[in-house]
Amino acid sequence: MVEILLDNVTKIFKSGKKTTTAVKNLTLRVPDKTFLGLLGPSGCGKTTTLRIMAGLEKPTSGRVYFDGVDVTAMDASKRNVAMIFQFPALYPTLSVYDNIAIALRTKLSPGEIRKEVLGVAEFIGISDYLKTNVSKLDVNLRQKVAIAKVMVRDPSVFILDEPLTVVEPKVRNELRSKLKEIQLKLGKSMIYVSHDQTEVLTLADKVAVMNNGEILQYDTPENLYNKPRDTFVAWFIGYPSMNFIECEPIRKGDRMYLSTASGSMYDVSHIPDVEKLLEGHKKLVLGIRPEHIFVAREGVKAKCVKVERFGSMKIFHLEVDGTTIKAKMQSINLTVGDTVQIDFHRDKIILFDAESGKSLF
Amino acid sequence: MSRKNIFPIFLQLPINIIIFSLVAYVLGWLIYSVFYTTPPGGQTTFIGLNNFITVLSDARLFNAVLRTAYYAGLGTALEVLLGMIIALGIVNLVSSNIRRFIILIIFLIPMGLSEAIVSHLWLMLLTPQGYLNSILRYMGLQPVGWLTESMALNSLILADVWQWTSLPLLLMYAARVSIPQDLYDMAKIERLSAFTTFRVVTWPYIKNALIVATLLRFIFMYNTIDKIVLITFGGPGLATETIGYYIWMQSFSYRNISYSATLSLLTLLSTAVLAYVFWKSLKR
Amino acid sequence: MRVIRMLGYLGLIIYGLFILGPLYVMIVTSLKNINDVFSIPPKLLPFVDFQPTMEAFEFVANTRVLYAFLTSLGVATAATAIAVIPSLLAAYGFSRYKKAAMNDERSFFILLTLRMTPPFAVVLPIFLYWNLFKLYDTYFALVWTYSVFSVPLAVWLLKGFMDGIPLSIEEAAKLDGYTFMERLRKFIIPVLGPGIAATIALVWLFLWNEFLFALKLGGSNVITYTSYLPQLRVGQRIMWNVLGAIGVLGAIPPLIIFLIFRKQIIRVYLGR
Amino acid sequence: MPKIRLVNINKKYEGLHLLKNVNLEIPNNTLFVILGPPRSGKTALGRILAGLELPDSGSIFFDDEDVTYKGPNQRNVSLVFQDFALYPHLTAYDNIASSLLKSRLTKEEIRKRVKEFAEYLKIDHRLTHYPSELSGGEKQRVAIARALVRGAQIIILDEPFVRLDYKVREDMRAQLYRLHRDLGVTVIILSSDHMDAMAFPDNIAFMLEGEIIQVGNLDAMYEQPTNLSIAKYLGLVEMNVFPAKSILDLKGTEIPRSLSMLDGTMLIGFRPEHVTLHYENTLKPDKIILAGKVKITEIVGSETIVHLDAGLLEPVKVLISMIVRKTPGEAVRVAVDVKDIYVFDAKGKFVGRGGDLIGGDIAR
Repeated sequence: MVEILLDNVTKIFKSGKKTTTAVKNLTLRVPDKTFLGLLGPSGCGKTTTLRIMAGLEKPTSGRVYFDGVDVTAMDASKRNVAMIFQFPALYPTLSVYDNIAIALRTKLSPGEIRKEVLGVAEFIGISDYLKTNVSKLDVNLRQKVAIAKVMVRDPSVFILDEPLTVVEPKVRNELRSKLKEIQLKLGKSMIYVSHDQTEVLTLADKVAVMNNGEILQYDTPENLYNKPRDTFVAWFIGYPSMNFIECEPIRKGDRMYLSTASGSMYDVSHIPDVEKLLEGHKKLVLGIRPEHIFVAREGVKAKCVKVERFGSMKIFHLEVDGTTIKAKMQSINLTVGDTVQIDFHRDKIILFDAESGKSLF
Repeated sequence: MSRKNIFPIFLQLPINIIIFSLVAYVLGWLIYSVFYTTPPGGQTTFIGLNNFITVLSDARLFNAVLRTAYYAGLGTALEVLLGMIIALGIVNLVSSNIRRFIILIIFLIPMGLSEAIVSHLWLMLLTPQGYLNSILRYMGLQPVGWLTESMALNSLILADVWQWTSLPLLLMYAARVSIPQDLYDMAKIERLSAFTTFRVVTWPYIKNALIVATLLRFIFMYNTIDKIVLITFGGPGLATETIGYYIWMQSFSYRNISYSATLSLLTLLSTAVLAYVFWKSLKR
Repeated sequence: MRVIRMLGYLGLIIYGLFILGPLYVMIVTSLKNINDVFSIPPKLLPFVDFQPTMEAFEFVANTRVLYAFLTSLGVATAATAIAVIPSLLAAYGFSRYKKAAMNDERSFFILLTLRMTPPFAVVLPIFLYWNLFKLYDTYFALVWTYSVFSVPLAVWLLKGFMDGIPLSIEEAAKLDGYTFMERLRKFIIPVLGPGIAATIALVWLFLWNEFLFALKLGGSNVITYTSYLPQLRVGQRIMWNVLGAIGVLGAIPPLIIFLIFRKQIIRVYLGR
Repeated sequence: MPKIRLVNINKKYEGLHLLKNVNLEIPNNTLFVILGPPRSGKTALGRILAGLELPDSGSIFFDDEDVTYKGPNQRNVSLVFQDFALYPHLTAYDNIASSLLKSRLTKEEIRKRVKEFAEYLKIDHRLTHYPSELSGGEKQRVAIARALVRGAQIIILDEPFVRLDYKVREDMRAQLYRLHRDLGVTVIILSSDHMDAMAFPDNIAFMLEGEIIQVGNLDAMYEQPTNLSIAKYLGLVEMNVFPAKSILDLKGTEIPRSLSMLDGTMLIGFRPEHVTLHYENTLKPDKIILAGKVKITEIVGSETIVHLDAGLLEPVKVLISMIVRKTPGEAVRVAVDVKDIYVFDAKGKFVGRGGDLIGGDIAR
């Protein structure tokens, strides 16, 4: 069981003259037994960070500690990690059984190995493929074998690099719950990299949202959802993504309002000492999640332009002050063309500074 | 036959015209000459299967076959093994791409040279008063009869190994480099021993290249007689006479047109079989 | 572990010497006067053991050897030119129409056997063929024979490169309204560009190095640098330095081609 | 914009019966999603529609003109490939303009038209770059611009979002919708992702093993799926399906009378979003009450998925539209309204909904 610490790690790749900085002085502490999600768009350095943790990549600068021991120079083979790659890394000529058992050859007796492998295969649901050669399996089964390979080991940490991206949508849900079960059952820390937030938010206890080689916010899924640090994290977390409305603070009597370019006003006096909070920011961005918008008797006029619906879940695209925002409302029947008054759950409004994009808390 | 499937045939017409303009005559002539012979000034006569009877009783041919098997077999084995060791050596020992590229270029030069140049190059080295012997004498060692009856064939193999180890080397290097890095990362993480890593990761990928290299080299050593024609002329005596050289002599020195045609046809058939084996291994 | 690495490096160095040694000897010989060639102790260091002279290269420049080099250049280039376009069309057929008649795997295999034909088995019939047409010892005979023998290699290489281009790019061009010829000219050849260049280079190199056909199909009129070599061994005094010079000059094109097309050459053998 | 009619399309390839007697009508100027698991024949259908391949039998009509044997250009159809198929040796500009070079337009007219589409698809700032320098989203937009610039009335996109980042997909779906609305172009999306069906719910055809098994809007497929595979395919979380017998024999559950007379071999399915947490005091006549222990809970944005071990073959999945903390092992009772359930026969054919059951239409 291990606590991982990345201390001011930087990784610069040089190819010919061009140098790219994949990771910029990143510090990250992963307490033991946590399920950490590394989330971010393609090319934000999350995979490089993962590979540095696993010891497959040496950082250009900065240190890596396992339980306080400096392992920066330690080779991956000595760090006792288990890893799943984006494309299943299986030994092509071996059967499923041998692929799973190979890592145990030196540690357990054949009898014990057999018990372990059969148990894991049963759990993942590939028992009847144990004898077949891995190159005959489709990519979904191959990834299941890769997961079995990882489970059967007793590593100090599991490292998963976008394991579900190549798998079919239907199998993805099945494997997502299986991974969650594995983490709970084995109680080991798990580092999970993905650009798909549904996977990361359901599995992870703590999530680090990355962009351009830096960690923008490192927090629990709830905090990322409710208290995003800047507009990027707010946009990146949650489906459909948060709506952003540009506005300016205006005082009217003792009430504090936010007015948009086209003049609609949102009362924000409910925010504690909102006065102090807003001064110094000329331009603001009002962020509101689609699920925190509701139809009110009087509020802001909105015209419905599109409806996405999925059984009970409906997403309405509403035109408000010239910009289109999305609202996820449950038992409302709007059709394209209707106009309606909408309002926001006051306590769910998040304000951002327009220039820096940082949120005001 | 809708427009769709005629069109591809048009694609193949040009090369077929070029090829059959020559190959048609060659095959026709070979088959004809096996059964008909025209002694100088004499009358063309049908000789049925005489040639095949001669083939079975031709001791010199039999020795030539043995020599070819030895020459092509040993040569291919050395080249493929040496090629593999060097290829794996380059990949494991040299990490920077620039240094690898320089080493590869140097190691591949011999493959680019003409058989004629390499033959004369090795003639300079192997000839009795050549460089090799003068270096040996300079170091006070006994000079070696490189081109004497007992050593000539081995010297030719040495020359061929010098020139053609680079092909298996290239094939193995390309196969080794194509292995996804994830597999080696996984092997490292699962703490597999160097031998197991080789067995389950490296070997499956380069095994194919090894087979292809072996077949490719064996066929080409079997087919190529340039070194024999230029360095040892099949000598001394018959010490370095392979099947090819024997046919070469029958065709141009002894002028046994009909018999040389028979041998040529048999060689073509055996090459086709070897090529089929090569093709099958390629497709797997 | 360190010892194994050291041994490994030693092995590579020894192999390097094994390759470079003979090449060095050839270059040194080409710079020697005929008498300096063989001597005990061996003269291997220019300026130290012997005064390098351009004697051999001058000999090459002033005699038929130069003519032989130009013939080699002309014949190889002409034959490659004849073979490339038809091979491109055939390679396209083998790559894109794997199921169609004459384009399927079996026909490709037949082409492969042509590439594996031993020259010694066919040189006599070809010799007689050209005699039939009174074309013995003519450029046309050698060029045409070379193009026949370079087609299999060209098609094999081009098919390898063409398989690398995703079919969807071509279909996108079809959707954009381009006819087959336009697709070939505007999309396949430009994208295939380096592949075609490498194929032309490798096929040309294969013909530049050819010996047996040149020896037997050429005579007094048509002579390539490879078929000229035996003439330097007439009588007792073998002109070793000229042999060295021809070897050095003959080795320049392969070196250049390997330098330029190293990526493609590795890719070609990757597929196999 | 032509109305597309596919009549009895059949296609075999290397022994595989790719398309089995496909009949489909795509009204003009619609955004149509052909949904189905991978390898269900969608791509083959798309290629035949685009004219890249000919069907073994059957015919294609645009309005009433038979275009089966017409090439892609006479059909004015364009296909955007899954790998975008951009010409690697041409810049983004030349890629888009490539289809116009064949037309009679002058250079200036081409430049204007390419600029116009590039700006519309927000890609005009990357026109001088080569495909290798573009991101997934940008490549997609160049590919779409190339398909539209020559005035194609029908644009087919093969798995358009598979290669894009999760967040880029959301934005690209909005782009596609805007494109269809503003340009009035018929857009056909071949997709295996149910999120695409959700984003474009009005016209969907579901394909399974080379056959179209249902056509309609998403609500119809959601409420009345013709077979089990559609029911399981649609839905944020897969539908719970159990043999009726296993539910009826369950101890500790209250089975409403209307359900008990159901034929045992049938299958009962109910969607996780129709399952509610049940508290003692809300007794309802027509509700299946299941008791079990929590196995795991997953929090997705503002929703929670609870996996409940209720003594059935597989855990029962419950979707709650707020964040709920349930610790593993906690005893929970859940309820499913009978009118929400789906009933399928043993072979997976849809028999009816809970409502029909109560009405007595589904007999033993």
